Amino acid sequence: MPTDSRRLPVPEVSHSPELFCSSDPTSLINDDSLRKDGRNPEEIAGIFMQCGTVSQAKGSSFCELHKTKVICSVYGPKDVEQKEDFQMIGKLKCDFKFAPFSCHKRRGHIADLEESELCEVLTQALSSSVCLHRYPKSQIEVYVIVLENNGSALAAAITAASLALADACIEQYDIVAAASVRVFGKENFLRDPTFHEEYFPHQLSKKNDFNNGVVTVALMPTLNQVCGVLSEGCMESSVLQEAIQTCTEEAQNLYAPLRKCLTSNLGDINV
Amino acid sequence: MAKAILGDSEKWFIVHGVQDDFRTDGRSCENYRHIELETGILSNTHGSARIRLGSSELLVGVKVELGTPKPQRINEGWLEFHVDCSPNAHPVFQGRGGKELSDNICSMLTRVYRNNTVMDLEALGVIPQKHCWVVHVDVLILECGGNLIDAASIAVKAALYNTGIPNISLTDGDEGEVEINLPDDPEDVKHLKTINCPVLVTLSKIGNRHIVDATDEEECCCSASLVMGVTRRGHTVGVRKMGGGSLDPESVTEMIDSGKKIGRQLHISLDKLLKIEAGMSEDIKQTGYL
Amino acid sequence: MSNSIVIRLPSKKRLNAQVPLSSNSFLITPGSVITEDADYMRGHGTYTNDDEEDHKLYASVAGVVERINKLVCVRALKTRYNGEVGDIVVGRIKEVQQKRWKVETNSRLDSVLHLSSVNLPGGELRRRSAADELTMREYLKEGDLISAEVQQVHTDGMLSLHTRSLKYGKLGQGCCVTVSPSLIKRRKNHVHNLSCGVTIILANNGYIWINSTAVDGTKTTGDGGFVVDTEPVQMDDREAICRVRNCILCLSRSSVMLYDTSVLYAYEASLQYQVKELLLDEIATEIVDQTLSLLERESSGNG
Amino acid sequence: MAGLELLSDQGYRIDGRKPDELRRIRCKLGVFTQADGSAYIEQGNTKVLAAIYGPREADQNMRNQICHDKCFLNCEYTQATFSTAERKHRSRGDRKGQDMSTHIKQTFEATIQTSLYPRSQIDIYLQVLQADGSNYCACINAASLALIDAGIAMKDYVCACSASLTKGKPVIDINHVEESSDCAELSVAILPKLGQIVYSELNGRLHANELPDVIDAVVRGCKDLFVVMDRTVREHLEETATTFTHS
Amino acid sequence: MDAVVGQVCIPGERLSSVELCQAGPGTYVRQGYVFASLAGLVAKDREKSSDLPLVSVKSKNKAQSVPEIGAIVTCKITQITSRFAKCHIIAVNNKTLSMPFRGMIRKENVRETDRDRVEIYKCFRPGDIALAKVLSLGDASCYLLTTAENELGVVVAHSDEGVALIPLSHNEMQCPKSFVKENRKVARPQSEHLAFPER
Repeated sequence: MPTDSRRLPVPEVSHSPELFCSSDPTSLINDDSLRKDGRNPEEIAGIFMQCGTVSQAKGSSFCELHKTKVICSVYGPKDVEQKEDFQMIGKLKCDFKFAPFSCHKRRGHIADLEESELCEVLTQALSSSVCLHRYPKSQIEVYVIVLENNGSALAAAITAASLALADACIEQYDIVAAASVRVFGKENFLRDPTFHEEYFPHQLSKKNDFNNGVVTVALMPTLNQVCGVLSEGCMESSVLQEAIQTCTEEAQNLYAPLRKCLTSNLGDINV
Repeated sequence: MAKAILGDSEKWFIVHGVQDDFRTDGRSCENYRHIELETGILSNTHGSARIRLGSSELLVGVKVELGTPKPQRINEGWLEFHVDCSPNAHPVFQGRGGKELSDNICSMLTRVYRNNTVMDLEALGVIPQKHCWVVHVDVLILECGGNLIDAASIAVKAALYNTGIPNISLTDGDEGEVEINLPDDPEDVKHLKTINCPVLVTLSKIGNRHIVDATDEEECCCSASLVMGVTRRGHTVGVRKMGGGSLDPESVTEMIDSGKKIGRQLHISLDKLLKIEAGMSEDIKQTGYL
Repeated sequence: MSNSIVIRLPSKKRLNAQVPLSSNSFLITPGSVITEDADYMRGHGTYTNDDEEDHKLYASVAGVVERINKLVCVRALKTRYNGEVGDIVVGRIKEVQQKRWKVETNSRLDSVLHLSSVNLPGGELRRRSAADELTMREYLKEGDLISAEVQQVHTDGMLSLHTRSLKYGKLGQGCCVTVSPSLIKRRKNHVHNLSCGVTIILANNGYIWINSTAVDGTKTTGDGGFVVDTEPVQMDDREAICRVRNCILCLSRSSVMLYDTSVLYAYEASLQYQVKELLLDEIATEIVDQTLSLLERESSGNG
Repeated sequence: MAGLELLSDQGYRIDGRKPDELRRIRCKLGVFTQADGSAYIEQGNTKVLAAIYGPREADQNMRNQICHDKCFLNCEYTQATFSTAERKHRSRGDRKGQDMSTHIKQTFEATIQTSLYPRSQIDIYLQVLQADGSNYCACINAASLALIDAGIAMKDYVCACSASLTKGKPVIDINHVEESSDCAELSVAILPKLGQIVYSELNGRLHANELPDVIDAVVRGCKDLFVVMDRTVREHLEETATTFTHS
Repeated sequence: MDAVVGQVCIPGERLSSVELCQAGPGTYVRQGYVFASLAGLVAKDREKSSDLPLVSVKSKNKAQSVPEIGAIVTCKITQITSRFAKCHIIAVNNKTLSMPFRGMIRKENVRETDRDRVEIYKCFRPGDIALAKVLSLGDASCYLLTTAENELGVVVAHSDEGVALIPLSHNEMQCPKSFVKENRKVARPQSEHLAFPER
């Protein structure tokens, strides 16, 4: 029976009711200087990491940062597509997707501008860590899907992708760890922001303090090299520098759990 | 988008030049090329600007249209950016080519304007929940000579400065509906407040130093760059690292400092020019490409 | 103030110093009749109709009519490079193929450089082995610049190049400027060592290579000149190179013919300015004017 | 549009022109440095930039078009998003753009001496900055100038003009308002010095008896255009040739 | 600071300095030190030619290499012309690839001797499995391979009957069912190359 595949049994435009709730941004921190989820501003969120989640992929990983869940799989190295030019270095092809059900708002299946931008940032962060010269004429594919977005999705995605690359035995100069910080006023740096703590442009900043934004930094911890910076919102440059510094420290702290995760399943190798 | 292709020895020449603070065209690391800018050159837009930076050339057209406010911001309008690479600039932009470049510029512009401090979006509201102004900013790249992101942001600020939104009048129509009337005089417009509009500054890391306003040859030697939006007061509104390389944490700090400095200088020069141009009578102004 | 950024309105482009033409008659536009005399031979930029009755010679490009005996040509002011055997060209490697390189030379078709037309390390008379074929990319790879001589022009206009002389080969540190090939004046010699310590190759195809004269001496070492020299160029050499580069750009923007004397005059005229100031339009025009008047004086002195 | 009178009783058109009057034409050669040839033309409020690349080695992905005895033309027509009164985002290669590219390509295939450039490719890119009627004609004129700037061998200039018929009178160089009324629109491209028509297209309906009048008018319009274009080219030549020949 | 054999490491970990060892697979050298580029266990092999041990990182078995110059690859012939045979590289150094790479054997690289008289169709047929060595990275589309060694060439081929052919000599194979002889560039396999590809 012929059906019109374009017809969906939903209204053309619909909005999540939460959009209409008045959110009071000044209440990011309550009177006891605690955040909504009970953390201190400086307190990081719990992180869970696992390798080899997707059995069909060459390498894969799963990462959970508070409620944000990211799954990543890596394929390759494989032959580049026919039409491309000769390249002495390999090519990293990334795909970053929010699952349709991951956010408050339903996400379409086709990548929007935000997703393609985050994908660029992810690609650029990873290309500085992967030894691309070891893979001439080849391409390595990284697929990241955010299953649930509760803030800091980019940071979780970058960390997960680097883990998956290591799991796929793709040579890397260093692991990449990423962290983000919400800047809310000059002295409030909220680490690992949740969805409610992410930056929204129309939120008013605190009185007499326009510093308001979010910063994500990707870092190669042993080489101490920054391989990705992304920020949004208005900040004084000194505050921005400080926020980057905070992110760097936090990413540095991720090294130990990352190492533990990667080395936990190495026992069965014969040297 | 790597356009210029250079041999290794040419790259060395450029890298050493940056090291010696003496670039191939004689500039020092923090020197900007001269900018040629004019506004109001497209008669069928509400605002427009043309910029020439070295051999980069861009055209920005602004059109305002009435739209329905977003449900969560019922009193506000918004800005919409669109970047297009004309095949005139390079044959690779034919068809869907250049999408990566235009997406990058577009998302960077969106990022720095997505901020309640840079523009008064409530000024774009017309009737709450019903009508608001949507400002479409269209950037057209006509020639590529490096540093397109900075050039685009300067031209966007100039075009927004040039933009006049028709002063519409509201009258009560039948059945309580409000009617919108356009003014008869096309000159009857209100201008946007662009005082806080940011410009983007790209700092390209070459060797151990960073440079501003890289030419396309220099871009080819640069593995990582930092793009930052800077307002007139020197605040940063959005930063992104571009390129596949990595940066020292210390150099990130340095780059942010010089980005702030350059950004403020850009604002000062740009505002000065825009004031001069606004004061000029129409007939001595240049007209586009003639 | 020197560090502030200059933003200004576009200046009215004054293209050139207006030297009056002796007569406009030798300028022509496409479709115009050059001559109705059937005796003339048609050269580049002209065509005749196949019609038996019509013996007129028409122009197919806009440019200057040149008559050499019975041959009539129209020379366009701006075209791609039309190679001739013996021309010196600067080109960029575009592709490494089996036994040959494809070279981009601003011509209508990419030129080719055969493996057998280059000097490989280890002496001129060495036989090309199969191993050489596999290591071609080690000698010249995509993006590398070379100077070469046109060995042959094929019927479809494709050029074969050779670098079998120590004069030619892979280019080291320096910079390349692209101008219209018609601005390069044909001379006996296209490689000039300027007095300021800079060597320029004014290649016929409009690619101009500028590097330091001192560096050039190392090219004769046994590696065949394929090794990239990574030593930094001395500061004063660098300044001279960049100054020459900017001067050439000034001249080419005003379509002044480029040859050793014009470049040298422009260089001398530019010495009162900093290198970066030459990027400014008004200073560029001033340098062009000075160069032209110097050239004028010279030609009238000789005449 | 019914109430709109395209030709007043006094014999003037909406924008005040006489029926056989062209809009103001301004043009310039060599506006860009990186392209092999470029030109800009303004016909009233229709503004077009043209860029020519080539003749050059054919692109890898256009291998199937390579001819061993001549070059092939590759043409792309793009309209800026802000070019029309109503902002409209056109995806590249939409139907209208493709049709226009094909028409422009066909026009120039008849004029460029393609056999002089075997195995090559010539790109003609047209960017409409402002569209106010007769886009095709402005594109042809701009491309023609850009090809001359690039030094590509052509039999002649190509000049194009459009015409329509209102109240039994042919009107030439029609603007957007006239275009969107339901009159017929005839676009013609000619080789002015050789007096040949290389392209003509009629949208809408014209009585066969009226056609010769309209064609006469449009050819006259083309010839008027040619005068302006030829003058621009000559001025450009003089400007560049003075120092060029000076040596 | 010299890493111990059997020690676990992850990418970016410093293993040793270049004065103490050579960098082997799974490592890279930066500023005079050897770092790990894979997650795995550190291994050291004493090289005969050098006094320095070779440090490498052994990772889980799935580490896959891309074809390198000099590597022995297993390939499946897909297409033959008079000048070359095209093939899919399906395994490199006995490690199967999840996705094949494209390769090409040119006429002049088929045999060691009598290069000029080689006819491709007498050496390969589409569907044959052959051992070859990577000559160069080739061009944008194909790796360049050679079979010009005794050990290299066709190892598995089938006749029209669908039966595996039995090698007779260096250039002939025979169908055990129909006894038809077919021409091939037959490999004389060495035991080390015969091992079944590990999964």
